[in-house]
Amino acid sequence: MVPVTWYLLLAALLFTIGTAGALTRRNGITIFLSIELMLNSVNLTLVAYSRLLEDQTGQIVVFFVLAVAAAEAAVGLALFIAVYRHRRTIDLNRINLLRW
Amino acid sequence: MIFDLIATSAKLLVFLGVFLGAITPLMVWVERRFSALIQDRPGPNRLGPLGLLQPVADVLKFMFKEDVTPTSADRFLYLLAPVLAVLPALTTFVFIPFGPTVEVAGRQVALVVSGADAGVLLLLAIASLGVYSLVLAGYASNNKYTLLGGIRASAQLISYELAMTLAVVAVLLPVGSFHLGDVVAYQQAHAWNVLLQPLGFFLFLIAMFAETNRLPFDLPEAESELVGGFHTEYSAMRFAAFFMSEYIAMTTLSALAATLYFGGWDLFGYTERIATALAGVVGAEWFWMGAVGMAVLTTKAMAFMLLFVWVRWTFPRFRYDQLMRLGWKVLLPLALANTVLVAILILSGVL
Amino acid sequence: MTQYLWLIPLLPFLGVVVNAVLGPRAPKGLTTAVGVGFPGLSLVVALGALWQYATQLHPAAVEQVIYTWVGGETSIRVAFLLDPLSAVMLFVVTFVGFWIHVYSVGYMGPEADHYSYQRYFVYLNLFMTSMLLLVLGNNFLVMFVGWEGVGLCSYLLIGYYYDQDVPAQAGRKAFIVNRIGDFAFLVGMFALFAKFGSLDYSAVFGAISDNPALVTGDYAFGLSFASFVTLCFFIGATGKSAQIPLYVWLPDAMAGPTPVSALIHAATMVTAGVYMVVRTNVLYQLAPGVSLLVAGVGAATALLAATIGIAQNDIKKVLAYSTVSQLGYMFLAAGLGAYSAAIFHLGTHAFFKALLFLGSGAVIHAMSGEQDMRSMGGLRKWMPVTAWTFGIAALSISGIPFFAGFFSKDEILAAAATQGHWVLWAVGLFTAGLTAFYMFRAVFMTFGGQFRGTEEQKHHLHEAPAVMTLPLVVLAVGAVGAGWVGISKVLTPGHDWNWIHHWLEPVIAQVGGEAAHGGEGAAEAAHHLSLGVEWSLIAVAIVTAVVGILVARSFYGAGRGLVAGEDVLAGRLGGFYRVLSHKYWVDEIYGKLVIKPLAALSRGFFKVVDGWIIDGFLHTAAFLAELGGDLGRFTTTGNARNYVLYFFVGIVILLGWIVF
Amino acid sequence: MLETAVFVVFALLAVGSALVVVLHRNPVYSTMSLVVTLVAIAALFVMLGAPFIASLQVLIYTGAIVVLFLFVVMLLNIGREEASQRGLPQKVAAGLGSLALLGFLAAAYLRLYGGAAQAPLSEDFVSMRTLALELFTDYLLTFELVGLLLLVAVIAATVLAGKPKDPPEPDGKRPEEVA
Repeated sequence: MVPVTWYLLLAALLFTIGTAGALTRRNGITIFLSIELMLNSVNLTLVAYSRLLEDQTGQIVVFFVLAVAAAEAAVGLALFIAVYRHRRTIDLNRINLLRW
Repeated sequence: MIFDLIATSAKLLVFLGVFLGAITPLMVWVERRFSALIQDRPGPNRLGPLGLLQPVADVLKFMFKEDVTPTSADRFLYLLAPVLAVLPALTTFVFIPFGPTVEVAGRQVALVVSGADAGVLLLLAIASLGVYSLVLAGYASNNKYTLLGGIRASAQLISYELAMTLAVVAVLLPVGSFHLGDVVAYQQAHAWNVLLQPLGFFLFLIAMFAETNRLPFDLPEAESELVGGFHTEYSAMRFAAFFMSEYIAMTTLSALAATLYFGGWDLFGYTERIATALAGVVGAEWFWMGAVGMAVLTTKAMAFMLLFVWVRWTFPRFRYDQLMRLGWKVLLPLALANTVLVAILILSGVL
Repeated sequence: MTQYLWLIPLLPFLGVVVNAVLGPRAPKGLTTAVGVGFPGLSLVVALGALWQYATQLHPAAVEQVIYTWVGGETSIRVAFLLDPLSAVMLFVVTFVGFWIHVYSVGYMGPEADHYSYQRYFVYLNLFMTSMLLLVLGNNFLVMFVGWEGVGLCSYLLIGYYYDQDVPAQAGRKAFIVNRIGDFAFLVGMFALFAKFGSLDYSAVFGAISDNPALVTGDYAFGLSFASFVTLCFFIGATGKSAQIPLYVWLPDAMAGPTPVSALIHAATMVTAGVYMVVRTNVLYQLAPGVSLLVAGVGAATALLAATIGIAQNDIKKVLAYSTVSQLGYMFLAAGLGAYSAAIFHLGTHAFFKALLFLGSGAVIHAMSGEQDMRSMGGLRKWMPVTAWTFGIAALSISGIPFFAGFFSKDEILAAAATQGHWVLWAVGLFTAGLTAFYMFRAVFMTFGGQFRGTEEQKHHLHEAPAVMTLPLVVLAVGAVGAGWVGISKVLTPGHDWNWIHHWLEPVIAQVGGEAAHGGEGAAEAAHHLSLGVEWSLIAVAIVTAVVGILVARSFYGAGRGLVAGEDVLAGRLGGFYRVLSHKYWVDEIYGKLVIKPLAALSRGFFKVVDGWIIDGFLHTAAFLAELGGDLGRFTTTGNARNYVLYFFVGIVILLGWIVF
Repeated sequence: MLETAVFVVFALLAVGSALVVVLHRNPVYSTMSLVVTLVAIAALFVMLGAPFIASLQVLIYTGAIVVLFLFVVMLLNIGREEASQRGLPQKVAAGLGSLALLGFLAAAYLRLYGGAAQAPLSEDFVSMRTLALELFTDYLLTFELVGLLLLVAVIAATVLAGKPKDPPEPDGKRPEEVA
């Protein structure tokens, strides 16, 4: 019987990895992937909690997270395509017009 | 524990044996002969009776061909792709039942490899993984044709997955379970779903063709446009892997179609009777149950295979935009409408 | 029809809306139809309601709640009240108002371009709405809304020719002067609300009548509550009704179009103060001191304005000061507790003063804008209707028997005399004489003698169109007949035909033994004076008036060879004439004593408080923000990852804070 | 015992592939290893008694979303991300922050559920029926809203990625010169 805490810790680890990636990488897609990773670790946490609390609400929330993630992916990737059309790059260091 | 292990592996072996060992090679042969028939030519008829041994020759040929890997290819992914192609194809059929729950040595054994709660759902999920092999193959070969093929494949498979899944959902709605066994039982109790949901079946059929990249949807490997599509660069066993996985996928989907819409292993209740009758002559009942059920199932599947071949050699290929339009603007709305319709029928007590 | 009471103010407002929406592009005829039609409808409804109300055997006040403004136990409701008092006001306002609207069509028609024409009617209808709210409201707040509404319209219409300097200035003056009064009014209202938790007339007055002691107790500044409130209200009244010390705006208000002067600054709005005092008579009866003050101020104003009036050459100015002085009369009456007399005079005055103004308007029209009487004369030949009606009005205001003014003025003087306020009586009498004098000075200068204007003015002279003369005639009838509703007992021994008096009795109920006087009291007292004395007083009044007229005739009568641009009076009165013609330099004195210091003070505030303190704060804040921005902008590298990093670090810190 | 082993395997798989996702310079590899992570997590879901979520995870995430990523990666044909020393402080700060985050979370979890023993999986908890019932009764509105959100997202995506009326002439400059 694996204690739920392990799952939680694993999720935390994955989340950390995801954050690190999102913060350090420059390739837009990779950053996006890292964000997905974070989302999934959150899902894992939620499911773990629903297991811990014997309450399926957590799973339902995950369900919604999946849907939202789908929407987010669609729009985000569309954005990348649009950006790429104009700038011929999705390197975040080069997409830096938003400044003084 | 041990018994379950044995039982499961036994069922697995049966499936692998029947599907890999028998049907797939047979299909290759059928495809060639049938196409020949349609095109009014003899087809392979030298090797063995009616050229039945032709598949063996093919396999041998594949084995001894040179295995080429393009220098500019992304080696790891290049090698990975075929494996990914075979895996889902081989795993999906574990959810398809080939007989009722029987009693073996005083234990209840369901004649389905995996009794997972999420049966069909998992099946679809794993099947959806099949796309990666094509995409990766297309990308790893580092060749514009393969890349185009890969891109097309990804777009096409995703698009038609929707229609297919929705059709399946429509089937599952009245059944109220993800177990294909329950689907079969439901059809036993009522009638074949092809009669209950003709539209759903039609959608599933079309989606099936698209999911297996068969004509008229074989754009990922449209030889006239992309040479060989995503597997242009592949040769020898790697190519065979793609080749096989395509046929296995076809078989699995055919079996799935048969199970969803044509009563699966059931034959208007005759399956059990025949089995008991045979058991009366020789052997255990559970054995015959499995055997007859499998026979019925494979027969139905084979019918679909023939349909596959027939369609392939009958219809021209779609244009890519036509494909997309069909998928998104025709099939998807129809599938949704179908689902809603079924739901309404259920609520109104018709189904 | 009483159930349609709410329609009466609503209809003119519809006129406002429709005309405002139609805009200046609408055909002139349509604008006229709307602008005059809706007040007309309102008049019809009003007459219907009045008829039904008056013909009841025992008229019970009609109250009509439109909607609840402030809920709760201290509820303030927008509700209308039709009782004898508001009935009289309602009649005057709608009737005179309507005819002045009609007159306006002829008066404004030619001169105004269409935009200002439409604007004019929008304003005028809006005024009707506000005025009707004022008189029909069943509580002080609704009255105040109307009060402010008429103030606004007055401002808008005085400054109607906003492209000229004088009218604009006059408008501002009127508005600002009125603010002072309104402020006092508000204070009074708050005091009432604080004490009674309601502003409904019925509630407040009911409570007081039940227990007069409630308000007679000491309240503030050594005044009883009644005195305090009434004082506040009276100050408000002095603002609206142009009494000393706040009368200065009314003469300037003549800068507006003449019909406006007739309607707002003679007939209706300026009488609002009187109406208010009478409305709150219950309180005034319990505040004898203030009442006396009111009477005094009224008398003083009457005298002062009359004296100024005799030295004015601008026909409208004459009428303006006459208005002020007549208002003084009304306050004199109200102060003496002869509330019915005050309202009576208000009614008659509305007729003959409106008539006078409209007549002067016709004259000014004929003179193509000329307002100086010294260059008029002999107009009788060209515009007989105007001349006759003007003359009737003049006779009426002078108090010649059988004309309306006679009866109402007589009531007031009688009230003064019967209460032994002989000083006030004398002042009133003298003023009456002056009134007669300056009115007929105007009549003779304008209509009598030879024409003193330029040739081409003479060439243009013409009688006003029917649309203007008709109202003149109608009002003339009123100027004669309006008096017959209140014939004093004294004149008809053994009979009591003083209809208005009895009509108003329910409103002017007696309160508290201590308030001995009051309309009823006046009548009672009248019997204590012997009939002979009464008659002789009346005779004296008549004689005074006649004398005034004769004097005027001796100065300005036909064949006195008046010369354009000169006033024979100037020679006779010498220095005093200058004093009068400069209106005792009141405006200048105010300018020195009030306006200058105020302006200086505000300039100081502007410089110190606004310029240094407030702006200082603002600039500092702005500077800090700018500084922060200058520093902070270096964090916006434009690289999204950096932003995310800030965000992330913040989260981590928060989390750490939560965990530990 | 067996369960623990399975957990460890999948956990390692997940972490390892997650690291690849973050570290690999080739977006295709990152994407693929994300697939692995997702599948591993799905397996963990099953172990946690959420088969439905697990299959959804595979079906939606790996089957659709990540494929979309791969699709875009190929469409834009993004090459390997070249190494650079720019933004080193960013990297350092990010690393430290992440470690701090991990530390905090770990501390919190251990403190809260250190010795928390959970009940064995109940049939009712695992069953999809109860889940579905809850989803379509208590959370029906949310469900509908999510549907709406997806619709909006689809429209947005088509608008954004759709071909502009007059495609902006791609300036001949190389990315280095841009900006």
